[in-house]
Amino acid sequence: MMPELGKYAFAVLASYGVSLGLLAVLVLASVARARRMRADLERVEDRSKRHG
Amino acid sequence: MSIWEYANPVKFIRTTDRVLPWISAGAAICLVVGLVWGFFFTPDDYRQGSTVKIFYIHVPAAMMAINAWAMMLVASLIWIIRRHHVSALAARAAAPVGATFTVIALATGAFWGQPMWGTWWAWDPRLTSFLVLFLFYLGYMALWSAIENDDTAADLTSILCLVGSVFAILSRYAVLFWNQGLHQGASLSLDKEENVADVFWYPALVCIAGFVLLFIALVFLRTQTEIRARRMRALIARERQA
Amino acid sequence: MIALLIRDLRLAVRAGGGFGLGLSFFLILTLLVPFGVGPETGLLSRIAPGVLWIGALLACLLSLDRIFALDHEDGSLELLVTAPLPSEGIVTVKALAHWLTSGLPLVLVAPLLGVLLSLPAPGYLWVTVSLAVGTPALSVIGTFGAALTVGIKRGGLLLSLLVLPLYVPTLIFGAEVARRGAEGLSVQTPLLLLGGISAGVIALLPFASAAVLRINMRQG
Amino acid sequence: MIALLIRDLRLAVRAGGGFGLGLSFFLILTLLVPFGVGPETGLLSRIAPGVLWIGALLACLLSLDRIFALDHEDGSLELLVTAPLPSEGIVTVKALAHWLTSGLPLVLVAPLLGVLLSLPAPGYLWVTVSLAVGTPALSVIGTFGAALTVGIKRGGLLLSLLVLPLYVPTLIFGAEVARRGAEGLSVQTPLLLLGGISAGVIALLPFASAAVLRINMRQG
Amino acid sequence: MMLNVTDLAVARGGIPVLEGLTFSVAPGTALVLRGPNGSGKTTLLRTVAGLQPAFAGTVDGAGERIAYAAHSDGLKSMLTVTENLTFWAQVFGGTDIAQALSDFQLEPLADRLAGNLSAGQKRRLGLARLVVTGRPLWVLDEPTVSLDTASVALFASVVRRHLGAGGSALMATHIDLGIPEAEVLDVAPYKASPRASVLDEAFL
Amino acid sequence: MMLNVTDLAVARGGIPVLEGLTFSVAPGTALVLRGPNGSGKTTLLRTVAGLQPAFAGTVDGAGERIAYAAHSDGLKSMLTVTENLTFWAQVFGGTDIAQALSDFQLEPLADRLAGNLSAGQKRRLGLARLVVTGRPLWVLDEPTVSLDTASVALFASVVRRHLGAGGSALMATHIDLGIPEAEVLDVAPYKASPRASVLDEAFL
Ligand code: HEM
Ligand SMILES: Nc1ncnc2c1ncn2[C@@H]1O[C@H](COP(=O)(O)OP(=O)(O)OP(=O)(O)O)[C@@H](O)[C@H]1O
Ligand SMILES: Nc1ncnc2c1ncn2[C@@H]1O[C@H](COP(=O)(O)OP(=O)(O)OP(=O)(O)O)[C@@H](O)[C@H]1O
Ligand SMILES: [Mg+2]
Ligand SMILES: [Mg+2]
Repeated sequence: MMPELGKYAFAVLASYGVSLGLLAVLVLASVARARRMRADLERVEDRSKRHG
Repeated sequence: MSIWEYANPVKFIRTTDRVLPWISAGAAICLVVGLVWGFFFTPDDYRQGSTVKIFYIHVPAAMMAINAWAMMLVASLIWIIRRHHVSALAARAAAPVGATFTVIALATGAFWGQPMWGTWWAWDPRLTSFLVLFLFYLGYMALWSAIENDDTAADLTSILCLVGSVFAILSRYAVLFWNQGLHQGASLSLDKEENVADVFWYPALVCIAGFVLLFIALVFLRTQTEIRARRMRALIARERQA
Repeated sequence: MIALLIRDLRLAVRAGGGFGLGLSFFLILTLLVPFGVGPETGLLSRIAPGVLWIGALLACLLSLDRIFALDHEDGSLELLVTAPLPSEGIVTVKALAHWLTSGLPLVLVAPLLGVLLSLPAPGYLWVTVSLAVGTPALSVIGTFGAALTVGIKRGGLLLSLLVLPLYVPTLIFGAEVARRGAEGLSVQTPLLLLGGISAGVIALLPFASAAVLRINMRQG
Repeated sequence: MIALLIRDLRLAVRAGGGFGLGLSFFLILTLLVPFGVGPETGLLSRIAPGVLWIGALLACLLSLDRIFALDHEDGSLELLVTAPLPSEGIVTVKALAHWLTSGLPLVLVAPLLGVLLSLPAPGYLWVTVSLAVGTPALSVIGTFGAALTVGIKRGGLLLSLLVLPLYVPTLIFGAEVARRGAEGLSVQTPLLLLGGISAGVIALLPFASAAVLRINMRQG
Repeated sequence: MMLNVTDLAVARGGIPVLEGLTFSVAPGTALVLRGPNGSGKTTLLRTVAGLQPAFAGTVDGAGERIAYAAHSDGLKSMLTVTENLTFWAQVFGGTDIAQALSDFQLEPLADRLAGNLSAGQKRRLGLARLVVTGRPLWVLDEPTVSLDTASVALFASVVRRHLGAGGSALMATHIDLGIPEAEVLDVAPYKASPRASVLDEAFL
Repeated sequence: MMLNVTDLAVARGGIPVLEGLTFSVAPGTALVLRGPNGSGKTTLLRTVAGLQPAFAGTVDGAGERIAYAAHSDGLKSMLTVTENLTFWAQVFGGTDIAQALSDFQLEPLADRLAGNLSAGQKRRLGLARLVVTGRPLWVLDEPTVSLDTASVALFASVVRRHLGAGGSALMATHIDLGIPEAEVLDVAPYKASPRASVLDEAFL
């Protein structure tokens, strides 16, 4: 399954690893913050509707 | 029906909500297909061996790192000229994405350079200007987060983006000049005619498409978040005032 | 005391608090060096340990004026010294907060920047070790300097001037450890001396800093 | 306008005004370099032009936050922008005052420090010339950065982060002139480019700085 | 020339704090703003002085006619009293600081560094700046903070002379300024009802 | 325990400004210092608070018993109202800030950044700090600057409660604090006659 990377295995795997890792962090952070903001906003909206 | 309608936050959120799933799915499919294809099903290059696989991440990331800044520049100009809030927030939302792409391009470049040039890093003009670009991203984001007033921050960062773009181009030429005739040899780049044969090029194209879509999806999502954050600040402020 | 530490850390990470800026400065300085001296790898790798040390020192230096000046400007330093905290405690906590927000990040990121300057392979370990041992001394000495200049508006540059000579021994031994390490030589002697300086400075200097702070607060 | 220039110069030379501090910083940095990289003359003389340029740049950088921050803190900046002075005039005078108090002294003293770093003989002229042509650009760009960060407390480090990337072209061409000059090569092209950058920056950037200053003053 | 404020709304941090303000200040008259802490007096004065944009409504006859004095005095502690005043005189095109010095009895302190003055002395110096600007419309934020009774009287007499010479003044204060002929405007009734700005509306 | 000040002389920049001061403040009482601008009230209070040495004479019963509030409020603009107060509470070993918040009606502002308060609101927060210190002797320099009438009354009632609980207060002011039962000391008669300091004598 795994392709033969030869003596460059580290370079290739590290590149893929680091890049995908960074992308994953970026995506997850964006999604998490979006979720949180959505929820927070809803809460605040509810509150402000009830009060005003 | 003008494009400026999307400058309305509500309209923007509604529209992007509708298209986001599609764009995200497209980004995911392109990235998976492109990377799997590139990683598992392409031959090694006769000169670079398996390192050519780094190409599929390195090039799209590098391209999008530059394009993200260009997009921020356009968005900043729109804010300065037409004062559409969504545009300023989109520029803000794009910065961390662009910065991450820059880091990815730098990191993959470094990993690639190790076997190819025998060094992680060389002061090659292209690499150097990328590092400078990264600094611009850092400064831009730092300025956004240092200023409280939203409109002031938008104004200042737009001007910074404008001035910064001019200086980024200047730096690019300065760096080219600086490292000319001093440091040859080590640099190596794939000669398109010869090496980027179709076997390498097709998966790369798919990956590029994936990165473009990913960028769009992330910017849409993050802009939505910024809009909501802004709205929340306005609501809380109004509550306090009452 | 803990309250003071927590407040300082919290202020540092708040927007505009300056956390991470020392780091960026370090990065930028490292980037500037090749622009100044030219891009030859051989030359760069020879000066790399020294550049990293000088860079860390300057990044530390630039954040010193935040230690007391902000508290002085808004009047809270006056209130702090009339509070039931010993001044020795105040200066120690301030130095610790400074190290946590400025020194520690530098130690962690230095090896990465070594890459940019083609630091020779054995150098990574020793640059990190020497910075880890040396930066606490920089923070403590810097706190002393900050206490000396606390009444002076925007005394940042004066502060640099006072502190730099005091930094010389730390710099010499620290850079020596890093340089020898990078060249694969024995680092034992300079490392011991560096450790000695750090230990001595941490044990004794806070008393001087506290005295200086009290004097500065006492004047009209 | 003249009144503002005179006031700023007078403030700079008063005790604690910071005149001469940039200079001392420059001196100390130059002194530290041999401690950091080791004392070999050959190595030092090779990196001398670059070190002098980087030192000048940092010394300039460190005094930037005085340009507007002091006036902002004591409230006189607010009064200045409501006074009958155009903001373009204010930022230009501020940049000029900064150059006269920070840039010019560096230009004059750089050859002296060259001695400490065993700068090769032809280098003296070209280090001086390149600094004379380049430091005005540093002051003008720095004023832009200072105007950007004027509302931010102790924004010194943020200021550095914003300004340093903008300094890259000036530094590259300036150091290139100095280095080529020191090696006896032709300096015409980089010198022309350096001059071009200085001229362009001086002609255009004050408008951006003025806009930024007005925006910063406008906020509540 | 009158200062005319029409249907003005002013905002702080994007949120309106006062709205529906309409008033005018004719030459020779003074208007005193009153209102509890946080009611928006400072915000209003900054808007009139042009330091921040109006949220809605208009301000006419301000601009270049205004001399503004804020909560802080804008003094250079490393310059002497004379040097501070001379600087502002030059910026505003005047030259004579003798009048200003004598108005606020600053002659004995003329060669003192501004940083070595007491709180009230600093304030007197800050007020003396108004005289050297030669501008007709004074916009003052709590001008008598830290002043003793004698200095407040001094201040009142200078304002009266200014009004007599056809000048006008708009002042916010919590304490009695000793200028009974000044009209008083309580800003409390103009508290803005919670609502969004035009700009923020899209976000609300 | 009483605050006893005996034959005190205080100096600014090496020059005595007040001398021959003798007074005491018993638990449950307040003393208000009055005097024209520049007469030396701030200098006296700083000396009593131990921030500068006495030029001559003695101050007894001060030291660790004092909570001092200066012209500036000592607030961190990047911390919220609650965070500011909590910090001081922890430093002084107390923990309860609820009382202080309600004393100065700061609850509605509790989560606001201190930097976003108006001048008077900042001052209220600065005064609330006194309550959380739990110290018996309050030394206050112009505490009611920028406060509106309602807030001055609030302040007066807090001081009264503090006195009622056996605390004491020493305050400098130019305006009426609304605490008629406080004794008043005019410092003007104690103006120091020009003379050299012991230290400077050798140079004269
Ligand atoms: C940290 C180091 C590096 C950085 C920052 C960097 C940056 C870039 C940039 C900006 C591009 C242009 C993308 C575009 O606009 O099309 C690029 C393309 C490319 N890079 Fe790198 N690079 C680095 C290291 C390397 C190394 C070590 C190699 C291979 C030995 C390499 C091979 C390539 C190739 C083959 C391309 C595509 C060229 C083309 O399409 O014309 N890069 N890189
Ligand atoms: N940056 C800010 N963001 C949000 N609200 C703010 C900001 N600055 C001030 N405020 C609020 O705006 C209101 C108006 O403040 P302003 O300073 O104009 O009041 P003021 O009438 O001058 O009060 P004072 O008499 O205490 O000086 C206050 O309630 C204050 O809390
Ligand atoms: N650093 C200094 N050097 C010399 N004299 C000074 C210095 N600082 C203040 N003074 C003078 O000392 C005197 C006392 O000042 P102080 O601040 O104690 O007065 P104060 O009674 O608090 O006045 P105010 O009511 O205006 O606050 C003043 O005349 C002042 O000019
Ligand atoms: Mg106010
Ligand atoms: Mg006083």
